[in-house]
Amino acid sequence: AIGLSACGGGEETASSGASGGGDASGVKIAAIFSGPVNDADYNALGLKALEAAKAKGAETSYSEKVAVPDVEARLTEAVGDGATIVWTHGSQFYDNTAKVAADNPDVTFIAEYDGTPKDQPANVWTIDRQFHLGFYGMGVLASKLSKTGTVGYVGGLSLPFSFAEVHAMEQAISDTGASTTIKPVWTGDFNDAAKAQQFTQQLLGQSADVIVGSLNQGATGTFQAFEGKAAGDGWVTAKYTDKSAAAGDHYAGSLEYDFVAPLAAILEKIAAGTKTGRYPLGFDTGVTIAMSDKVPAEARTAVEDAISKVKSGATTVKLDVTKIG
Amino acid sequence: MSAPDAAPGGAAPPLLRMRGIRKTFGPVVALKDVDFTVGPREVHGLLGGNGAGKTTLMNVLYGLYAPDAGTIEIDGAPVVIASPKDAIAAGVGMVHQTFLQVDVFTVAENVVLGTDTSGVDVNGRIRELSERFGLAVDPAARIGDLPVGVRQRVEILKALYRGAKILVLDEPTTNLTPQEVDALFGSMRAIVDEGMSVVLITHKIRETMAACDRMTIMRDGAWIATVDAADTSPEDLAARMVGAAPASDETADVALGGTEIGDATLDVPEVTGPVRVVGSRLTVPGTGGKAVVEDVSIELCEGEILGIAGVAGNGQVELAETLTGCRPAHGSLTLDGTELVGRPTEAWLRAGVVYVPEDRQRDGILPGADITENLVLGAHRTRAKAGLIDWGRARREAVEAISEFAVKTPSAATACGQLSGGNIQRVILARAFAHNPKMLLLHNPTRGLDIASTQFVYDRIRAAAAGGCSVIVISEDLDEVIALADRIRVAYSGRLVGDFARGHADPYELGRLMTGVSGAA
Amino acid sequence: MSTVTVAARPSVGERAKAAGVAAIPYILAVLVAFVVVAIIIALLGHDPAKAFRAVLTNSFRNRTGMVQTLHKWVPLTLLALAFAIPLGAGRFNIGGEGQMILGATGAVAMGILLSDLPTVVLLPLLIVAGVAAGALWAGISAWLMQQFKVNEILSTVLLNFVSFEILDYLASVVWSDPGAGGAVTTAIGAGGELPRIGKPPMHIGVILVALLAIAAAFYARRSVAGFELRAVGLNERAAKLHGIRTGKVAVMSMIVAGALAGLAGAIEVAGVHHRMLEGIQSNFLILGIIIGLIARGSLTAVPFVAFGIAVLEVGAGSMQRTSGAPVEMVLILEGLILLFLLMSDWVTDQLRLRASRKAAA
Amino acid sequence: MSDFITLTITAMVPFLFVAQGTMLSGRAGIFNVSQEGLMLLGAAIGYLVSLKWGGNLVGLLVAALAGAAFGAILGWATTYLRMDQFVVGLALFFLSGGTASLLYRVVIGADEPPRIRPLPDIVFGQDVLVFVAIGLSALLWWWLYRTDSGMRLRSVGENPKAADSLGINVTRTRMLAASLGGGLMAVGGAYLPMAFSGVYADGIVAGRGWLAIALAFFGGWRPQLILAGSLFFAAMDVLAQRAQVSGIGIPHQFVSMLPYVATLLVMIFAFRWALVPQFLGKNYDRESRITG
Ligand SMILES: Nc1ncnc2c1ncn2[C@@H]1O[C@H](COP(=O)(O)OP(=O)(O)OP(=O)(O)O)[C@@H](O)[C@H]1O
Ligand SMILES: Nc1ncnc2c1ncn2[C@@H]1O[C@H](COP(=O)(O)OP(=O)(O)OP(=O)(O)O)[C@@H](O)[C@H]1O
Ligand SMILES: [Mg+2]
Ligand SMILES: [Mg+2]
Repeated sequence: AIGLSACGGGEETASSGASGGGDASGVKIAAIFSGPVNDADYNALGLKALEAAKAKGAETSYSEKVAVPDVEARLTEAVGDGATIVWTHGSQFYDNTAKVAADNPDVTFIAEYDGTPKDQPANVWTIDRQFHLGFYGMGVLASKLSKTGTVGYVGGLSLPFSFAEVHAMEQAISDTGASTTIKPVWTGDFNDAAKAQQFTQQLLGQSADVIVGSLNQGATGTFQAFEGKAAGDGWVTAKYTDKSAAAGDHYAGSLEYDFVAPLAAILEKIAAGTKTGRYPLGFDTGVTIAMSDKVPAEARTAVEDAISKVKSGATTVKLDVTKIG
Repeated sequence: MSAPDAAPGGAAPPLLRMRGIRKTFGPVVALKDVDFTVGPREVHGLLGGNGAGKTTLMNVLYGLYAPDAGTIEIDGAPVVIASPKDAIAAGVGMVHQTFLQVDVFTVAENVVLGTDTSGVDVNGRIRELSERFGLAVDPAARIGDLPVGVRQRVEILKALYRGAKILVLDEPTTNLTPQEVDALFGSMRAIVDEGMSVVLITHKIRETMAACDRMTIMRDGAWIATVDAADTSPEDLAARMVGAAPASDETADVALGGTEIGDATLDVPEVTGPVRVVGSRLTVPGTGGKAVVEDVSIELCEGEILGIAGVAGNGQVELAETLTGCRPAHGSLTLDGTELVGRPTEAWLRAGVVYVPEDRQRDGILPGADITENLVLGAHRTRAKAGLIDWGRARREAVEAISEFAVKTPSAATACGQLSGGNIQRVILARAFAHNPKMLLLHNPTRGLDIASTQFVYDRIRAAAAGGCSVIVISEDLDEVIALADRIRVAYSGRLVGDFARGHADPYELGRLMTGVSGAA
Repeated sequence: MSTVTVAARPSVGERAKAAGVAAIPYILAVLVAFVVVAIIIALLGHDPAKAFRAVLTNSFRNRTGMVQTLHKWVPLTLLALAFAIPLGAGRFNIGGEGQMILGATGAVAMGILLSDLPTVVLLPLLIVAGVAAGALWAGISAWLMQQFKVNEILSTVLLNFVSFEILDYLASVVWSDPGAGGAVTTAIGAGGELPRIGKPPMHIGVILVALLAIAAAFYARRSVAGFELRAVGLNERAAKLHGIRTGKVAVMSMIVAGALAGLAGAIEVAGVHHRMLEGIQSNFLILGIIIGLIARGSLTAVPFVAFGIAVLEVGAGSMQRTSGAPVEMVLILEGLILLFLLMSDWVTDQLRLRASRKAAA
Repeated sequence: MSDFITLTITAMVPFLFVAQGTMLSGRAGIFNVSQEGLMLLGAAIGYLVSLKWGGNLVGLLVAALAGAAFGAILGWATTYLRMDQFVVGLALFFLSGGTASLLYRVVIGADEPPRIRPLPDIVFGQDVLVFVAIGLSALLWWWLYRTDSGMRLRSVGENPKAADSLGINVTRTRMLAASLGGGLMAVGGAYLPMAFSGVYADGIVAGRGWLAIALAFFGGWRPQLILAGSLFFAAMDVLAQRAQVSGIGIPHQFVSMLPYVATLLVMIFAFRWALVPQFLGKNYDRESRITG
């Protein structure tokens, strides 16, 4: 798989780059993860970032499989244990993080969010995940790959960010002048692979030939649904990490995210005394569409074009959270 | 009286010899080094009061209880019986005091359960056995649907089917009508004639004398005596069972089962108080068109005891539940002029209708609750203040009730289910009388009770009637009905037939009504 | 029948001594479970001492830990009661989480739709709505059970799954918070929040539930309704013959259970989250069942057992961060503690048996 | 349409294994409630063994053995030690679920897990376990209702004292049924990675264990009706998915309620099926007089 990524400075963010030096010694980071860190998915990305910080001298600790109702307790414990920086990985934790942050002004918090929060406390950094940006590119890829003109979108819960993803794909299709239709479905669970497999199979049976997955550990189910189909007969994409090892011949690529650089950049800012800010994940700053070698050149170029237009500002991807279905 | 291990005929080894059997349940010593011997081809009676250890001894023989000490020999050879499987293999069969049957299985399935049926004509064998021993059953019937008498036969067939050499029958007659008892004893004879032996556990001395060749008497977990039927008398047996104190006349009367019906009671004046209970045209529809209680009308005066005789399974339970408001019915029943039909059970209770059901464990008590709580049951609403129960007072009253009704228990906080059957019945009666009943209905009130307990129950019933309570005694024990009732009616197939004043009941006529031979109403 | 003087029940001293003796095997059981888990943690290359310090001291080392524990104790106690009460009547309410979710739904609906009302109006309204919604949800199972003889385990399990969909719908469609990364509703009006006291603040739902637990225990022991409930559970037939409307008692027990679980949902909304969110039911159902069973259905014991489990849960949650022991060890530890707790009963029985044998011999 | 049938049958398989396992234990009186954990354990072991040590068949076998071991613990604790079946079941649910995650973590670490090969199809595009599951249902019916040993097993769940008095070893029967039942539950779990995902993940079971308990009640604890009930439930589930995929304008959350609501509705009209073994969940003590 080849990567398509660009480096360079983001908005008002810190100097980017995992390569960027910086000494993190003296800080005590506690991270909260929603799932197991060995999920080879969203939480693994978090652990990787945390370990990078550790490599630079930070003292780190983490809690995994933390459910939202429990996060406040984990946060206060982390603060009580003397953490100087607390990071909650996953935007479902934002509210609780902001709440605990307000009570603990001496500690700096890093939270994630989909958009720009109101009343962000002065000791909270946010990482804006901007999933719609990436899915704009995925929309281009999917519509280029589809022969039937029908693309399936398999999500977990029908959350606002998920609606934004579908709308961004629709925007991409209309921007490229294609007439592809998107059939969005929600399995009800980001990690239930069996449900994902069943939905994918149903979509494939209903004329969809490209499946864009927006799942966590459920993604493997979308791959499995292609089992037995001839190579080239349909495509599947994933989200968050490179899943080429688990996917088969139909893998077209993944919308990959990186938190190493964002975390490093934020830590640097914090070290410099900036205790609040917003770090948007963009094509320059942590987001990559990694495509498989098997993807036809035409589709690849179309995606690359779309991305560069987004980066240059020629295209603005609308954040549209209008409900679907 | 002979030594316990002396076999009739001398030389041949006894069929069964149990020696030095000891069994404890926690602090309770149930069997104190008991010796027990059964010869070949004999019906051996095992007698004793409640809690004497009869059932325990036989459960040890059957491998259900592991003895603390003792040995067992069968046909002169020592055997180790660690489970019923070993017992069956050694040729022991047992019919338990409470039937051990799988209700949802058929008769045939219950009989063959646990055996290898491959290549066996099960129904054929069952039919053959039931003919040979006079135990008629329908192999395809579902056990749960059958009356007690038939279930009893199935239990015996189960043992015979497994080729038992020794058949233990634990109080088999408590559930049976005189006719059925006769049939059972006939089957027992047939069994002995085929070379087997029968151990018959019973409280009823009359039965013992009629059916047994020899008997062993136990008391308080100890062997007392083994005697030949020819060498003893009912009075002698009763005295041994009850212990050192000689049996009172009355106790002996109960023990002997009122053989001479009516003679001593003719001089009791007929009850003529104001009418208290009037039931008319009570009907309970059943499934499949046939009513389970059909057009029953009764009338009782204050202080009157109405006896309802009948063969088990003729709608007595349904009738009892109808007459006490536990079962919705059509028709009318008034108590002191107040109509009760159509009102909830609680209203009947408040009006003074009290029910002592036949199945004590299942219907009478909360086995896991203590005696105090069981005494409160049913009165819990009437006695509560502001929805709260005064347990302090309830405990004090429980202690009084325990001593008044002579309940044998370590404390009022003992779980009721731990008590013996006789003591459970005392608790139930204590509760019943605490309600100040205006109408008291008892169903099989002395089933399984020993002589002393039975006498106690009779005394209480008579006392209640003397106090003005209208009493209905439904019993499958004809002797009991005759002994207690001022008037006797017969339950047959959901209806009440016949009506006899005290002393005018001809047992043969009653028997005919009970079996439906004569249709007089 | 010999008449012996009979005591109403064993003396207070005897009962206290019995309780003390009974406690020893329990303590041993917990110790053994910890030893086994310590061995596994050590084998995995982590420090068991550190792990256990987190588990056991987290709740007690400062006020924060205690407040967290008490906040956890609230839904645990309520859900344990919601299981134990129908169990008293011999019914298995496996629907606590659905009932709790519906309770949260009722509360959040009030809190959002009437968000501008003042506390004195909104808060009671919100609690009542939660309680009613929970009761209604359990009422469905009770009705199916009474009217159609549908097994309550079946119906409550299925209705849990229905409730997940309702929650999903409300939190991601109807009242969804567009900024939240999960299925979360918008916040309720400030008037719907339970007042908090102390520092760190504890919501007064804790006090409410403590009072409720005392009332429930008292009521179960002393009231006619409590007695009827017990009677139905001990012997439904006998209860019926003695004038108790068994069907009504069973139905009521389910509805009361639903109300309690619904209250748990309402308190989670009003006291903790101020909104409804995916996963609000946490694993309170299973823990509630376990608490109810360990307490052997005794409503008096429920709050105490619930506190123990809350300590364990809160402590176990921080075990990983402190010691690095994998989070699965928490589950394994809890499973083992349960197993050994029950095994201790067996040990006690054996000891008692041996003692009585000796006494009898 | 044939697509619908194929999907339904595949979706039925895990439910069928687990519900039959529940039924089998239950017919001997052991009420297992650790399905959710045993399925996770089966999934983890099935996946790991298939991946590392020799293919799906071995994976299934080892998973079955592990499930049987946990079933045997349940049997042992409730027969020999007479511990409360419900609590032990829930404790084992924690233990087996925790063990599953732990095993996966120890063996795979944080690497990206490779997918294992799916089970090969036999005919009609259905894999071998589909036929095993259906055949097993038939076999269980035959065993329980047409053989002596099946009758013995049923009698232990209906009236263990009666069974005991006829020389049937209640303890051994319960141990056997609990172990076999546990094994089936783990196989049901192991089917998930083999048919649906190719890998293990903690979220893979997603409540199916609890549903299987409901299905055991739904099928009146009888193998043939459990087969029918699981098929019905799976069909409703697939139908709900189809409705969402086709887009019928109803919020998908309501569509997803279909299988649960439909099952309840069927139960209302068919409650006469609803037999439950008399001694389900109750321990047996030979020398105690208070039974049940
Ligand atoms: N399962 C048991 N658990 C504890 N104690 C028991 C048990 N069964 C019997 N006992 C004890 O054994 C003694 C003898 O009881 P057993 O049932 O053998 O008497 P029985 O002679 O059969 O009386 P009955 O004529 O009333 O049936 C009882 O007094 C009781 O103390
Ligand atoms: N399960 C038990 N646990 C403890 N004690 C028991 C148990 N069963 C019986 N007992 C004791 O056994 C004594 C008598 O029991 P037993 O069963 O012989 O009663 P019973 O009078 O024979 O009743 P029935 O005639 O109805 O069988 C009681 O006083 C009771 O203390
Ligand atoms: Mg007896
Ligand atoms: Mg007895």
